[in-house]
Amino acid sequence: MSIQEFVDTATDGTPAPEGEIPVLEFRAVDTFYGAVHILKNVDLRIQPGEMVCLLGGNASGKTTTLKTILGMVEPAAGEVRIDGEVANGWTTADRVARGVSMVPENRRLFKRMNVLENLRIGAYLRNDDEIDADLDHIFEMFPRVKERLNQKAGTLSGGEQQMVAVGRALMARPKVLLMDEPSMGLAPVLVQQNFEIIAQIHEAGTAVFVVEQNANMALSIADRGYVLQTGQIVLADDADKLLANPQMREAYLGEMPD
Amino acid sequence: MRMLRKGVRTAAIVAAASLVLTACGNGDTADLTDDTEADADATGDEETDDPGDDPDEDAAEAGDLGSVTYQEGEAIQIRSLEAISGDVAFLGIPNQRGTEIAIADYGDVQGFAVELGTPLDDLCSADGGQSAAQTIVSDDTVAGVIGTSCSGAGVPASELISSAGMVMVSASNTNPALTQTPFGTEGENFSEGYYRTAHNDLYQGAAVAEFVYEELGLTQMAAIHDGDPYTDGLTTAFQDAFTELGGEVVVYTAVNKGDTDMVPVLTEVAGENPEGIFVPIFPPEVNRVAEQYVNVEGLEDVVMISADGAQVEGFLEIAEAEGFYFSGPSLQFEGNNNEITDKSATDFLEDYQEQYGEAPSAAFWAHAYDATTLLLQAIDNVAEVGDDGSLTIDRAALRDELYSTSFQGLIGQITCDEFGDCGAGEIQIILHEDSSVTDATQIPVVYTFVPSE
Amino acid sequence: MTATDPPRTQAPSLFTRARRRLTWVDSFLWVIRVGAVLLIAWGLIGSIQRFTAGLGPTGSQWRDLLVAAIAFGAMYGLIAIGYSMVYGVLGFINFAHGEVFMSGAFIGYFAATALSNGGLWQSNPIIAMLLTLLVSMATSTFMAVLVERVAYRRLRSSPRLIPLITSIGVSFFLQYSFLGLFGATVRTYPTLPPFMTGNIDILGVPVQRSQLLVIVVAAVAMSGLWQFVTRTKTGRAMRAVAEDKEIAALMGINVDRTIVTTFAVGGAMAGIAGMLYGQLYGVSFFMGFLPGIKAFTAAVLGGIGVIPGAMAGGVLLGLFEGVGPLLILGGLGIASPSQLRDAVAFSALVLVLIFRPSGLFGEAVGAEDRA
Amino acid sequence: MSASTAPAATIGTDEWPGPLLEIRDLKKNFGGIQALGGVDFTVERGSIVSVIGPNGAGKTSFFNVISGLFPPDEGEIYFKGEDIAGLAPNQITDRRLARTFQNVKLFPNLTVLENVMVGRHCRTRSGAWDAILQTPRYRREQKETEEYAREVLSFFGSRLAGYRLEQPAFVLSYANRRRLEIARAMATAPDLLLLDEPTAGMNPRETLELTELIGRLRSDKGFTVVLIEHDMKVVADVSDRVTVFDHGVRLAEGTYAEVSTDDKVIEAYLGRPADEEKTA
Amino acid sequence: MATTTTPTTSAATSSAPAPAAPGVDVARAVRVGAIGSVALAFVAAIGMLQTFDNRVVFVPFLSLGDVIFFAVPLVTGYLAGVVPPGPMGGTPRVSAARALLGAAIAGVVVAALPAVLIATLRSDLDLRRTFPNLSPGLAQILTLGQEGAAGYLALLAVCVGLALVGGALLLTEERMRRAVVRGVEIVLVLALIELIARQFLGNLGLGALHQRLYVTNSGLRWLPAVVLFVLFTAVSYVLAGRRASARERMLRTGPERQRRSLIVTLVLAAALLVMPMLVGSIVNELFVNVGLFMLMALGLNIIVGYSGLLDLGHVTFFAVGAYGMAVLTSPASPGFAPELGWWLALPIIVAMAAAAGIFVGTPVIRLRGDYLAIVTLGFAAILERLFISDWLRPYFGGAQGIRRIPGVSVGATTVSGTDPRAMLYLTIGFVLVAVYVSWRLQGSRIGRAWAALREDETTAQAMGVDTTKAKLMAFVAGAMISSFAGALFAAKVGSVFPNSFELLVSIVILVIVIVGGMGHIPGVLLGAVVLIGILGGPRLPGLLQEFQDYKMLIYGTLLVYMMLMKPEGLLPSVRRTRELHQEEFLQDAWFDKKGHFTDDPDATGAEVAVTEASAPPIAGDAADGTEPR
Repeated sequence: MSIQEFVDTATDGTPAPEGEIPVLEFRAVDTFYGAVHILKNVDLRIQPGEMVCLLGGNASGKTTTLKTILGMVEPAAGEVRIDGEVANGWTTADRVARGVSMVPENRRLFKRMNVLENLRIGAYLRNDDEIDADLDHIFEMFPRVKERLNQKAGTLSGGEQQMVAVGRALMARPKVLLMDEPSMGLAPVLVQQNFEIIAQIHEAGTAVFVVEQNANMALSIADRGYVLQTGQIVLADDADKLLANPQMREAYLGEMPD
Repeated sequence: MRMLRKGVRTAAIVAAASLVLTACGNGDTADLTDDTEADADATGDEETDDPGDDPDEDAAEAGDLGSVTYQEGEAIQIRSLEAISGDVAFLGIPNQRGTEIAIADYGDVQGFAVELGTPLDDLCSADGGQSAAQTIVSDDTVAGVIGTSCSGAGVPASELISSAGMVMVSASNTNPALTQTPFGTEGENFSEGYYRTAHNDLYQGAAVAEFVYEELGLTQMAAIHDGDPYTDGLTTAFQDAFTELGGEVVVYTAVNKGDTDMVPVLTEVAGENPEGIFVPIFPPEVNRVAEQYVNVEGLEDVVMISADGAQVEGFLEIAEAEGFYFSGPSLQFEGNNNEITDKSATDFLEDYQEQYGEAPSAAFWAHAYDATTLLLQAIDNVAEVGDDGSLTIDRAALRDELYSTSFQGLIGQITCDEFGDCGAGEIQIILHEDSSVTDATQIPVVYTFVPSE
Repeated sequence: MTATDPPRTQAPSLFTRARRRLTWVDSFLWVIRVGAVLLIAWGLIGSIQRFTAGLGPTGSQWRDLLVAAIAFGAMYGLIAIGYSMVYGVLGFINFAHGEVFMSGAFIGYFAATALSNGGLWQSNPIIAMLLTLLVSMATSTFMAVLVERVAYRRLRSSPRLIPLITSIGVSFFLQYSFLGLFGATVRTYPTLPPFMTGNIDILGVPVQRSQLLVIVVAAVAMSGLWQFVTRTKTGRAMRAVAEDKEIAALMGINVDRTIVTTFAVGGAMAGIAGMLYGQLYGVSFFMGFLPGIKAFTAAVLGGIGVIPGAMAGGVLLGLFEGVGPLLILGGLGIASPSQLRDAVAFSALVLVLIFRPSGLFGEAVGAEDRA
Repeated sequence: MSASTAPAATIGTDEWPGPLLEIRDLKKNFGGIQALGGVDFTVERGSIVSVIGPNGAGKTSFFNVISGLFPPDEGEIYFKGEDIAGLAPNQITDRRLARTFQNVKLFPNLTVLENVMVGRHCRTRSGAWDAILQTPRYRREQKETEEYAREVLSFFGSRLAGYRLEQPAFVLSYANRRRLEIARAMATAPDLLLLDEPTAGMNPRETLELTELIGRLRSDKGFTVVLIEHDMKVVADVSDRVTVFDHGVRLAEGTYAEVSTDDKVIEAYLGRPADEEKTA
Repeated sequence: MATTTTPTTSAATSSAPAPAAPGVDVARAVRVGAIGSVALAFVAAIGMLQTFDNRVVFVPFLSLGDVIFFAVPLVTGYLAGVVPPGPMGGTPRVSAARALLGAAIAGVVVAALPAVLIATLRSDLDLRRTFPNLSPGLAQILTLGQEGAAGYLALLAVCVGLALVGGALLLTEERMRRAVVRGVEIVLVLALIELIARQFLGNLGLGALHQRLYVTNSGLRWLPAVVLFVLFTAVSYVLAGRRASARERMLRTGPERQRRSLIVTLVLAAALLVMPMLVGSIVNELFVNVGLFMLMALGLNIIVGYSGLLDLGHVTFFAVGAYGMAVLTSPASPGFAPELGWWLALPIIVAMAAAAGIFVGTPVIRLRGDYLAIVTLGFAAILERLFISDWLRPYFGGAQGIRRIPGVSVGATTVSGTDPRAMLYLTIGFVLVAVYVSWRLQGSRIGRAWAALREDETTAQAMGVDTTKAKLMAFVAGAMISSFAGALFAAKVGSVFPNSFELLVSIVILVIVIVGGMGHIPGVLLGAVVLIGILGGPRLPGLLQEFQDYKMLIYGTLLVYMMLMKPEGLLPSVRRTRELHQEEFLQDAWFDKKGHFTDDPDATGAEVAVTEASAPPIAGDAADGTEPR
């Protein structure tokens, strides 16, 4: 299958369930760094409660996609829609307020703050009374976090840091949670734990958008997947179909065609 | 190399010739008739081979320094070289303005206008003075220079200007090295053609010492300078003279320019229980000393003596300055008239206020005024109008004339001695008792010191 | 471990280990450390001897000196906060902060003069001084924010030398603009009202009221700031931005606005210091230069980026340069010790950094991180 | 050092008969938190050893202490029989022990060639005067350095060749950066190479390529390699021995087959038996 | 911004088409006008217009004050119509309506604040206690001498008229515009340097030409000024077409570049040899000062530019050189006066400077960047205080400095400041030595170690670079080169005073290095020429002595402008350009790659690198050695 064929299948990939507004949507998005064209006519859609993964190698445009979602990069063309509204021109804060939240690669906690402060800052834009209730909810989900509340985040172990990072993102009460490379540089046991957490969040009804290089793991728990290559969506399908796709297996699952 | 130099010299001669020719054509140019001056650079090369500038050389004979000629319609060029930027601008700017007013008052010299050109900045430093002086000596149309403000800049500047055959008159260099030592010999930085209307530090140091020891009867003194060569020289001179008289300087210490917290240094002083403090430093540091010394235990009743640097409105107007003595050249200019321009000090100050919107920020404006009239008068005396209507000033003659000029100026009698000290040398001590009197000339004199010959 | 014990050398003694790590650089530093301690001790002994012999300042004179030094240091501390906060957030030395301080003092002077001419300064000094303080704070805040907007915002991602040089440029520009606009004269605030002058007894110790004012105002400002940074949401946002701008933005924090707030708060502190300083020592276009450098030194001394460190560094620096010259250098018998106050201040800085390379309150290496 | 059981003359040389690297009871705390709690570790010349363990188990600290970035609090590190604990990193590199970093640390604004030439620093000796006076030694070394750098880079085939040599390092792709970092470490002509997560962030194909390259490091260049790795496929493919770390101590050691079936290892690190992982 | 979707295959190189010329941007015109208005009022209020009103530059009608006054509306008018470049670059053409109408609006706005100023000056309000430069004469200048309402009209006419000229300039071709600006610049400078031109032309035997062009002790005659302007504009216009863009030159390598640089070197060498003969003593003096700062800047360049150690106290080494020379050679040195010859003393003071480098360098070795900066600054402050102190007066003369320092004996003659030409030859000699040493060191093993150190200290050390030694080497080399400057300075001035070694000197040296082009020898040299030669040093006048009062103001403005617009400096090194323009460079790399390499589909690196350029990744895992030691 040629790249163009990939593209063709991608554009009319999975139709949206009728009547539901996607929490996050890209419509023909193009982005540039200077004169370099990074994302090329990208369409994406994440429905409420859905778990979608975006796969791609280095320099395929994954990070740019995330930055475009968060408003750190403005698309030169096309629309980014959050919860049905056109979000072009919104600040990152606006987007977080509308329900986009991210767990960054490598966790990146505020190491000089304690765990509680890290969690609270996740709810920075919220002014409601339910913050404490949500904190309790996080403690329920990660009992070990509660034990470490007054510890500086930098002193936690890798697994604990991951929990705090997810908790911090959840404190914003996101409609869609973005996960940037949740398996990058992590021990197998942590990767596993991570994906369990993701699945848990997904089951709780939050839409999750996982950006991954590790296609196996991501596809095993996702509903749908997109494959990005040099800035273009070359494949878009249900997760199990992607897993079965021979080109996919060759290019992204590390299986050599011999 | 020799070929090159020869080429340059040829070029210079051609240039001189063409200058003369053009001059005849339109009568609009400066002309240098003396061949040694045809090319300042070429001659400079030879004349300045010995930068040590042997000070023992006898006064130059007329004619061997060249001359400067102005064509009809041209202006006589003199230059101002003062500290007009940076932290010492308060000293240099009144000097420059004094010069400007003097030029305006003096009017034409034998029908020729006098032009000051772009005021140059000595930057109150040796390197700045040297570079600026280099600009002056490069312009062979310059007849004389008023400057510098700072003695440090004066050292290299006087050397350069002297070796270029020009003259300079300073209004506020007081360092002895520039003119003479206490023993009546040449100072180590003496140069021919350097004059000053300012007093010599040594006199002032001696004056304060005498006043303190003999009039006030104090024997235990403290001295504070601020790292400026001027104040440092003055306190040293004071210390020497005071010790000689039999007193003792129990603390000799210093602050830095820019210091605001004077409690540490005053505590240091208080620790030695002096009866008086000689603090000849400038504003704003002297303001801080005045404000803070009363609060330092043990200094409530000391006698405070400052010097000319502090005799400015900004200091005199503060309440804490009351009770200060000030030493300095006589500033009782009231009634003094510059006999050449027939201008009184009062008129001068009015003019100054009118023109520049403020009172002079330092005490040497009158010195600058007199320095300028001194120079212009000397030029007037030696300049000769030629047949073609041009004006020629012989540089050597100008030097000699300056050594022998004498007149009544704003600061008193101006008479230059063989080392270039032209000022009166009279030092007065005044007592400031009323902070509403901010004009130093109105403050009563309590002591007058006349250097004995 | 492998089955057959391989041949190996004997474990070196602790001493050998220590000596190996000890390069000649360390030796050099140790010489400096020991030398400095010896010199200081010698100076102290000299001073004590002089004191017991009844020479030099009396006990009460020493005490007054100490109080004055603390008051002066408190002002350094207030200025240092601005350096420290900006460094914490943007990672560069904002050289123009001294001029932010100067502008507050300067415009405060005009306000005070106007109030004095209007009579309020005399009739109701407390309100007049508060108004002046507000003007100073507002000016410095405005200046700090303006400078950030015009000069620094576009340099966020530049290597840190670039904003540093920019700040030097801004510093020159502000200094000489003030010179051009307002002239070189040193201007003096209207005199303090009578109840602010003279001494007051604190626990039996007479303290100058003006110095007490400085110390109290600094303490209040400092604790207010501390509450602000640790307790409020904005304060938390500032710390988050200081640590990681990208992630802070992900939390919904408006990074630009937070940085502006940081500059504003630093500016306000400098404004307070400016008004106090101007009131006591007068104002001039050049007044920001030296206090600026000293305050920066104080910030480094305390551990740059750490707010309480800035205040402590300021007070310490005030003490070093206020008391140090007379106490140590005087004791060593060095001529004109007061002239060397800056040398003492900077030597203290060098020594502190030789002993503690990250400043007094700076984070020790590795304390936050573990593998 | 007098009481050694081996001839003293061989200490620190290639003749040293014992293990290349031997570590005993290594301890390191950071601000009261224990990063290494008494590690014993031995590497024989010519072997490839993998260090695995959960994040925060102390693997990187272990490398940092060995390579001298931090001095150990306690314990001994013998490299070719010589105790190198407490030496500065450059002294350790001098003794032919080189490393790469977990989050690639190149000199981004230097060209690819220059990056590698920096690696030759410790193998050359000419000083400032040589450079100023252009002594023959200087010129010879200058030439050698460049040639050596090119040779090292040629080890990576076409990846870091041709026009790439003159490109600044920051334009390289992620995989190429990792390659360049290895090349730079190779340029120091080490006996022992420490690779910290050499395949992190690489795609499967690149990982495969690098796995093969690590093998060639031993077979072609004769390096002994210790690597930290999370990719169990790489670990299984290249390592002679595997050491598992957890909480700053050694949890297990052995061949991959041995440790991957160890219950403690599965619990702390793998999460499930290794063969399951492969098919997941 | 225009939007297009581009064909996917060649997408990487596509750029957006130029947008259509936009209409009159009133908001921009008003905004730019307001800035211009503030600028004009500011320039007036700080006294620039009045100070320069006496300085006639174009005889008989234009003073320097007028030029500055007129420049503001002119530039404002020009900027009012400019269309800001879109995110993809490219400056679109501007319609005549936009340019002229915008300019007119801006011109009116510019006049606003000055008009208020005039009104205030004419009123009875006494502002001079607050603003000393607001004198009655200022109103005269702003109103062009007109009384009453005519004054305001005159101001308006000037502002609008000149703004329109500026706007019209916008409509011309860019190459032409640049040429015109260049022409104006050159003529203006020529008008300001009458005395220098007099000397120079005199030396060339062209005194008559001087008479034709200039009025002695004044400025250019107006007719020659016009002729020269046309001439220089034409020349710049022609040359502009031939000059390869800076970018191309930067990227060009290989023999062509080498040949070019050889030619440039030869021409420069010839110029260096002949120039001091011709230019006259003022320029010679100027260049001696420039040379001294070149030496200091070359020294600092090794420390900051090559090794990345932020040294804010570089004046230390200059001071050691100067005081060392003073003590060793002057008979008037108070404590110790061996009265050595200059050449004999030179190696001693170079060794002393090296020792000072080690002394300053050692304590800061373990400190991180900015701590290092403040400590070096502290050392400089300590040294300055020690030199001025009463304590060390028996050795260094305290406030009185050390005088009577003899010059440099060269053969039978003695070279000192009184002979700037000889001094210049001597200085050039030392600068050449310093340049050679810097150049050789940069490409050497130690140079590579410095580069590595600058990039990443920890990694450099892990790669076997002895960072302690490398840092000390940098300090020592920098100190030694700078001590030449001190030695020459002492001999030139003949005396040393502590205030020549103030902190500002350090800052100015740093500024030279950065404005010139950090890590790049020609850049550093150019930086010294521009800053010291044209503007002047901390206590030294420059070419434009007229601007002495405003020197620091101009310095500050220039610095901010440079850092915002051209942070890599005037003549940057390739490496520094890469560093500061990673994004642009990546685009090149991308293009480069297209032609060369197709094997590796995802090895572009562009995304990764761009991401890093905009936000360097924070060290991911803990304790991996990213922390300073």
